[in-house]
Amino acid sequence: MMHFDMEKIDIAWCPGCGNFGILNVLKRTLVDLKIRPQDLVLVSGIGQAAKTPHYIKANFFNGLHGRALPPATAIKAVNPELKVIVTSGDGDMYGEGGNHFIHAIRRNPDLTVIVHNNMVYGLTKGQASPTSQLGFVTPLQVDGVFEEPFNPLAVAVALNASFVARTSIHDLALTQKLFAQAIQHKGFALVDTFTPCVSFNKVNTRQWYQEHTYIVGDDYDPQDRNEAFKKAVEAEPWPLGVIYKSPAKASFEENLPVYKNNKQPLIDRRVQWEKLEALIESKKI
Amino acid sequence: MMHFDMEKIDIAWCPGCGNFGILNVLKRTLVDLKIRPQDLVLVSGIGQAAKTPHYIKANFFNGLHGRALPPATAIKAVNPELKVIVTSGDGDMYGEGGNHFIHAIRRNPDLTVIVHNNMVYGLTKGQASPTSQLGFVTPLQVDGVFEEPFNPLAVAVALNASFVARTSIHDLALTQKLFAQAIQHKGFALVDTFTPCVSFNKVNTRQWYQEHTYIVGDDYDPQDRNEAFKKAVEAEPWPLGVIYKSPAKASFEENLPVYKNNKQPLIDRRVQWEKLEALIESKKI
Amino acid sequence: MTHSPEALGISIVLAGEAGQGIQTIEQLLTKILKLDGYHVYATKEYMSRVRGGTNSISIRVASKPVQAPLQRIDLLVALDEKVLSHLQYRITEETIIVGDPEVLGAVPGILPVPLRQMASELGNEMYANTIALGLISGLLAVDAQVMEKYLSSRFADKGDDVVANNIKAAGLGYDRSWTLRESGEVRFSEIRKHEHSNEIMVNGSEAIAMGAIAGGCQCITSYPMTPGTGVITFMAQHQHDFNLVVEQAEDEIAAINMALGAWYAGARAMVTTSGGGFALMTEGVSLAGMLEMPVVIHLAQRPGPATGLPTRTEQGDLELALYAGHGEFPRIILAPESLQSAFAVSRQAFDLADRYQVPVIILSDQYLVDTYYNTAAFALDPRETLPSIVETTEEYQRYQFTPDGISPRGIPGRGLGLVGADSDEHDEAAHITEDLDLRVKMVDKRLRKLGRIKEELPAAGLEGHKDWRTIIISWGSVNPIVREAVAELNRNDVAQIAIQQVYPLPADLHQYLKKADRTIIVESNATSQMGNLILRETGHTFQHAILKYNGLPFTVEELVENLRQCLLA
Amino acid sequence: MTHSPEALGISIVLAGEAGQGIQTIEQLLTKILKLDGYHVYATKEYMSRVRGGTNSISIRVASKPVQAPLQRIDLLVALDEKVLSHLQYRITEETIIVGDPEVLGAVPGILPVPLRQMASELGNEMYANTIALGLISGLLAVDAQVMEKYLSSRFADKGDDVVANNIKAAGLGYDRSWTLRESGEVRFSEIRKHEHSNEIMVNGSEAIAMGAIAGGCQCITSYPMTPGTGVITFMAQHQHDFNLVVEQAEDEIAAINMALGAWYAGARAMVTTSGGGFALMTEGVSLAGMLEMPVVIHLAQRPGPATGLPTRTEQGDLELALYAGHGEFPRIILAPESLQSAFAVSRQAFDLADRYQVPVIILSDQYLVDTYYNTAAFALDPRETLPSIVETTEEYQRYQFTPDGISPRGIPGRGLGLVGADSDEHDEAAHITEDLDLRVKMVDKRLRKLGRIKEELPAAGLEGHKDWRTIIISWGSVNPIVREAVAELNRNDVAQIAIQQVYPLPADLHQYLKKADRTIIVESNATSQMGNLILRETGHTFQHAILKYNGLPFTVEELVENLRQCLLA
Ligand SMILES: Cc1ncc(C[n+]2csc(CCOP(=O)(O)OP(=O)(O)O)c2C)c(N)n1
Ligand SMILES: Cc1ncc(C[n+]2csc(CCOP(=O)(O)OP(=O)(O)O)c2C)c(N)n1
Ligand code: SF4
Ligand code: SF4
Ligand SMILES: [Mg+2]
Ligand SMILES: [Mg+2]
Repeated sequence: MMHFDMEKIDIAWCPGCGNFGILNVLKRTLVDLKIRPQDLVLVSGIGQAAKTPHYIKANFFNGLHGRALPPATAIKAVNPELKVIVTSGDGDMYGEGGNHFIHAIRRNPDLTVIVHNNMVYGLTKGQASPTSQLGFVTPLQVDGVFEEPFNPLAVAVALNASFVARTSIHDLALTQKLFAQAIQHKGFALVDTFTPCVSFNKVNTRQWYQEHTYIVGDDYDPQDRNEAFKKAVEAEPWPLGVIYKSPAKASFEENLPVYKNNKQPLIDRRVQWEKLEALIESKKI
Repeated sequence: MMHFDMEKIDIAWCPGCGNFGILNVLKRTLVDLKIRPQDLVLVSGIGQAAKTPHYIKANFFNGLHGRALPPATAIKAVNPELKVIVTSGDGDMYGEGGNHFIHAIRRNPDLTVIVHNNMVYGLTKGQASPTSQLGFVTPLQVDGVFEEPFNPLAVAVALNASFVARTSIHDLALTQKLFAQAIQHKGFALVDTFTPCVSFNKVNTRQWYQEHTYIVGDDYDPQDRNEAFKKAVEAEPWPLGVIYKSPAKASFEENLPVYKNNKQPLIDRRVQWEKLEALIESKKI
Repeated sequence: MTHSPEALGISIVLAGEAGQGIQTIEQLLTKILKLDGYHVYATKEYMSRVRGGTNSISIRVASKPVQAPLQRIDLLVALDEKVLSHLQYRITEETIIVGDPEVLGAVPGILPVPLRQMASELGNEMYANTIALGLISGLLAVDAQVMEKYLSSRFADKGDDVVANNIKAAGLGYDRSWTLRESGEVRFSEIRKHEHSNEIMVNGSEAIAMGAIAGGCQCITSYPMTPGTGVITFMAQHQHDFNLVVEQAEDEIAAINMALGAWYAGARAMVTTSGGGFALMTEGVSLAGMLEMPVVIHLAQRPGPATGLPTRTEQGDLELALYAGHGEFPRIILAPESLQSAFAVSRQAFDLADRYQVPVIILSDQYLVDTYYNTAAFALDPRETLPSIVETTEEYQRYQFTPDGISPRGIPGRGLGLVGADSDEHDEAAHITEDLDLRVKMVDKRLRKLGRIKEELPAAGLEGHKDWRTIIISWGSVNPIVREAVAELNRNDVAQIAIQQVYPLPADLHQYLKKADRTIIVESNATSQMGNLILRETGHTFQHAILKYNGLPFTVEELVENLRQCLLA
Repeated sequence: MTHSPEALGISIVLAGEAGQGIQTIEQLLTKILKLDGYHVYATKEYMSRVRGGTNSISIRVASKPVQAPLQRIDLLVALDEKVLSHLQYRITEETIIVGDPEVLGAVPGILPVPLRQMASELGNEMYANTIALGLISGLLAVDAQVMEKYLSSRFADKGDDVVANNIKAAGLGYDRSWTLRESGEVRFSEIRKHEHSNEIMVNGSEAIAMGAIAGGCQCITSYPMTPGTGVITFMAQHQHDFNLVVEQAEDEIAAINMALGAWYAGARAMVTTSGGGFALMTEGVSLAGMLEMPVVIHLAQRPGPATGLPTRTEQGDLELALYAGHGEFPRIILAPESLQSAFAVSRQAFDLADRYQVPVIILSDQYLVDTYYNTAAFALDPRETLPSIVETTEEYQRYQFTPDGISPRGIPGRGLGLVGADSDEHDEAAHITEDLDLRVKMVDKRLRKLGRIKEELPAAGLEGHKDWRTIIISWGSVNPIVREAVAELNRNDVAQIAIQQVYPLPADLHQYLKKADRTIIVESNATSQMGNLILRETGHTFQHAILKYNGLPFTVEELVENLRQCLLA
């Protein structure tokens, strides 16, 4: 596990924050999967969760709030040999980044998308996130949230996402199992990860998650889309596990014409001077 | 019907465009529902469909591409006495405007949202829209669309939208019925409306829509969310009709504290000087 | 240097990790100091994290009103040892550092106060902060009764025990302070007390939010972004009293487009954000220009580019505010310098937006929104802020041509007319047009409003002795710091222009600059954006630019020093 | 006025509704004219709709290369009657209007050609356009063989019948032209023909797209927006040949963030858009500044604000391009004036972005992207455009401090090192920091690159006689129009500076301006944005500004007239 650890760093999270668990499980999974730090890119937006890439020794692209998926998609498209993992927050992914969430699922790039879902905006000190539950009181939502909470799993199923899972960081083993499956899955793999924000979410605590979740049974078939939808809209208790797997489909990169007959990453290709000359020539008439 | 007709105007649509049908049905519905032009606001983004408000004699807010829902939501919040109808394109609503689509549904403002879904970008001359079907060839998608088409109904069901319907402009009677229901529905009412773009979509023509759709039976119960999801993901033939109605819920405006004990639109309220004085006074310690 | 405690007051800094409770001490202390008749000023610098790191609050206690931070620390209350290196550059030989030796270890030159132990003796370590409070109060010769009275009322709803314990704890610290004072180890110069119980204490965010309410704001739609969030939070807290629609949008694009819809429908609306969020709003700013829709935007600056330093201060977004939005249309930009003007400018912004039907940007920064001091209660007279909305007739045309370019603004549902708003080029009835002559007329109409705005906005005015030869220019939150530094310089030949009306610039600016022998610009950014604007608007080039961009506000002493050097050059 | 057909060539305009087929005539006609040895130039103005309205294509045929539009129309082919009022202001007494009386009705002064009837006689109304084509070709004394040969090859894949019918139709029109010429009703001055079969004909979009490919562009991510779409469309069409990733993003925000991700991973990437889309990208531009990530942005301007006039031209987004993005960081802005420079600048943009690790904006406009003429085939030598990417070592630090601020750029997966990119303020290893001294060093590092850029970019240069006393400045697509107008003026005392390097401005600009007795700025906008930039950068104020903002490009004649007036003043 050593090689993903940073030397001396001052982690900016609060003691007890669920992000520590996600960080550790993720590093362990990466070691288990024998991924080289050099071949890995961690991508995030902005938020507490989005700081994760700073705490793992690998390549990283820590971009703008809400904008993790577009660069991640492009990185994968430019160099499909890289393993690209997005680790970001619920506000980042479903709030500011909602449009990219929808359309990245449609594109199906080979990304692992770990959403640290603490049902709150941590970094900006406690406003509601799209996944905050009804009645959740915050400094901005003084009478409690009344907007229908965003259900990422149901939306992902509606978009026919290729891999849709939910875990909760109170269950480290399940989390590691699902991270590993998601990373190994080809195509867009969402792991919505329940995690406590000890500073700003006093409702959805570690214990609350423990008490309000259950793991889907072995008999559950994530390949049935209608069943998956039913499962996805279940709440209290919330199902954990792989909720949906779409019928196999090509990833975004595989669909790109540029890789149809040639697997070389773009960086290894040069300008097609002869063809360009011919193209210019063709403009003489 | 007269009072929604414009005097002399030069409509910028192509002869044969489905938008004409939507325009006419909408005007007729408004007359039937006895809505006063002064009490109506039509809101749109940018695109061919989004020009609709210019062709109806009423108040209108023709804003930015993709941004019809935020002003529409605010108009309704500021003056709940107004009837607010959004008429815009599939690109506008599901592409550039995708994030607002999700979150407006969560808010549930009392809006009627008519999406002129021609499965293409008309105004910008024929690129794929989020609803373009697999294999659809365009000047930009030269090998055909390979991204999973956006299914607005399934997503709306996943978001527990309050009213979700689909119509096709080849069936004027159905369209008028659904427009009327949507306008009378309290809360966010989506009517995804299939409509041909005769200039840039040679696949999904009027006839194609006719041949590839059917009207859901009278026995279909739009109140069952799981059934609604099943219906929403059906394709070829595509179901038309009311696909989903959520359990009754308060609209955004109704949830706003400002209207809890007082129904006056904001415009009729003045600064609370005494309370402000008291607030300032309270800052003396 | 001439800065003496006598002249500048006493500079106290509370510092420690996020979550250690310095905010609690701060809140109690500044209130007690004010109640006791001191002039109090406080500002904070903090890291972009919820726990850990090092944050500090700088408090000035003075005989006269103060509105600027000092570099020097007279009394440092250090709640952890990282504080010392963090604040090294502000610590002088005279700085008295108070800390718990248990926490700080054996740091030379420290006045050890066993806060924890004393608290434990009281039965709860939580009281360490109250002990520190008492200690500082005592060192500053606060009237013990005032302190106790405040603590009683503050903790009243927590029960008698809590009150009693807090008073006891404070007393412990207070007593200790006397020992220190009497032993001669700590001695501050005397600060005069005044009766100013009529004054209020609010920070910049609160001043802006209250100004907005006074300006008739009925709706705020925003997406959280530090340091802009304070304004919407305050308004959320008071929404019931003031009939406010407060909505957290899904993103900044939604926020600004909602605000435009709200104005269209007849409400006064605003958004609050910071640079990155404002960048996302720029298409919406352009839409406001085209729709001629009023809108008020609070842009609280922080250091960029991109995410930058989220909790720090800078004046790096002036040019973005000036030119945001594609195409050409007028706008107004105001940068308040003080709590009074934060309130006044924010209030005025709504009237200006409404009157000229343009976007009005309130350009503040983290320093301004997080700073507070005692100041006169905001004046509410006159109370008129009626929106300039007309009842429409059947012939109503939203974009009717008028001599000054301002068309009467109707709203839907109020009158017999119909009200359009169109983001395309349009005719007077707001309908889309490709008539290119009409296009030119509409551009001219929109731009004509700027002429009117320029005529009606006030002159800048110059502060200084009539013999001035040097002009120092600054804008927004930097102004009071320059003002105090100039006062310290105490020279007849130096005058100040403190810009708060950023765009359009005050008309008289050029006339002063032309007459000056020497001109100096002071800004919290790296490229002198105001200097560039003034150059563009007047042709004037500054001889000296004093620029700071490490994320912290200027301090009085460093400005005095920098200005002296410029004046020598 | 001195403009004679002899000097300026013949000005032909094809006009009608969208969908009536003027584009077909245009495409065939300009090719035939070129093949026949004429210098041909064409530009279009069109409405934002797919059918109906009135669009027109202006073609110039001349003895020498031309790159600017004329106001005057010599020959107007009117496909519907709305055309006449639409183009009224360009029609002179000498204008010959050709049209089908069946369509136009009895318009006085028209040369009636019963196109439809003639076509019907051929068996298909569709041939009316080909007849018109033949007619114009004949009036211009095109070699009939050249015309027929081109038609044959063009319609070859449609079958022999189509070829034969088209040739027949063209012949009909051609014959009719001889009648007209012989009757003396139509007589154009003779235009010399040249051998220039080695020249190409492409429009601005195509030139930019090909330049990008030559610049090593491998990836274009964009959201459709007129007039920016042409570039991505061209690249989509040729993606298979050039190994391009072409992706239509869900919005402009995704587009720019994808492009940044693509550069990070090692590809050269670009986006293409117009003002509104660019406004949405501004947060991403700021991110590029912070990440020091190269990126190329094609911003094709159209009139704003907001949606404005989507299919028209303007230079109204210069200031937006200059100041887009919060915070402070360097950028490069280039505004090509011609097809040659569109190609060259676009190619160069990738090298500059890569070299300096800054965003490079190619600032074009609708006029430039939609205009074409015959021009020398783009030169491809030298062929080197290797990306300046280093193989990383274990010690690699992305933001290593260097004297010129440029850090060696590594990419993930290439070397033993790790590559970070961070939107927060960061240390050399790209990790988030709150070290405020480091902050200052990083700001300085980023801004230092601008110094280097200024040193390395070329001087502006001045075009004109050594006795010049007046300088006329313009930028981008306006330059060639000014150039022709200045040539028309034919005065020794007038010189021109044609800016294509918008930011940083060429270093020698100031030196010329200082020496001038009179300076004139010519821009396609209402507020003289380039004038403002030059004022800001050099302190120079122009005596005259010639501004046009009705959505159409300047014409040679109006510029001559405007310039004359300035020179008289
Ligand atoms: C454009 C923009 N808007 C707003 C912000 C402020 N901001 C930073 S993080 C954040 C939300 C964080 O919530 P989430 O993504 O759930 O992450 P968490 O901190 O809870 O892990 C916001 C609103 C920003 N940085 N940029
Ligand atoms: C910010 C921005 N991006 C892009 C555009 C260009 N644009 C105008 S309409 C449109 C798409 C129209 O498609 P749709 O919404 O489906 O409407 P339709 O024309 O098909 O009715 C686009 C991309 C724009 N106006 N603004
Ligand atoms: S604020 Fe919440 S999410 Fe952020 S570090 Fe603390 S506990 Fe974790
Ligand atoms: S382009 Fe398509 S959508 Fe637009 S008006 Fe024509 S037919 Fe209708
Ligand atoms: Mg969160
Ligand atoms: Mg469409």
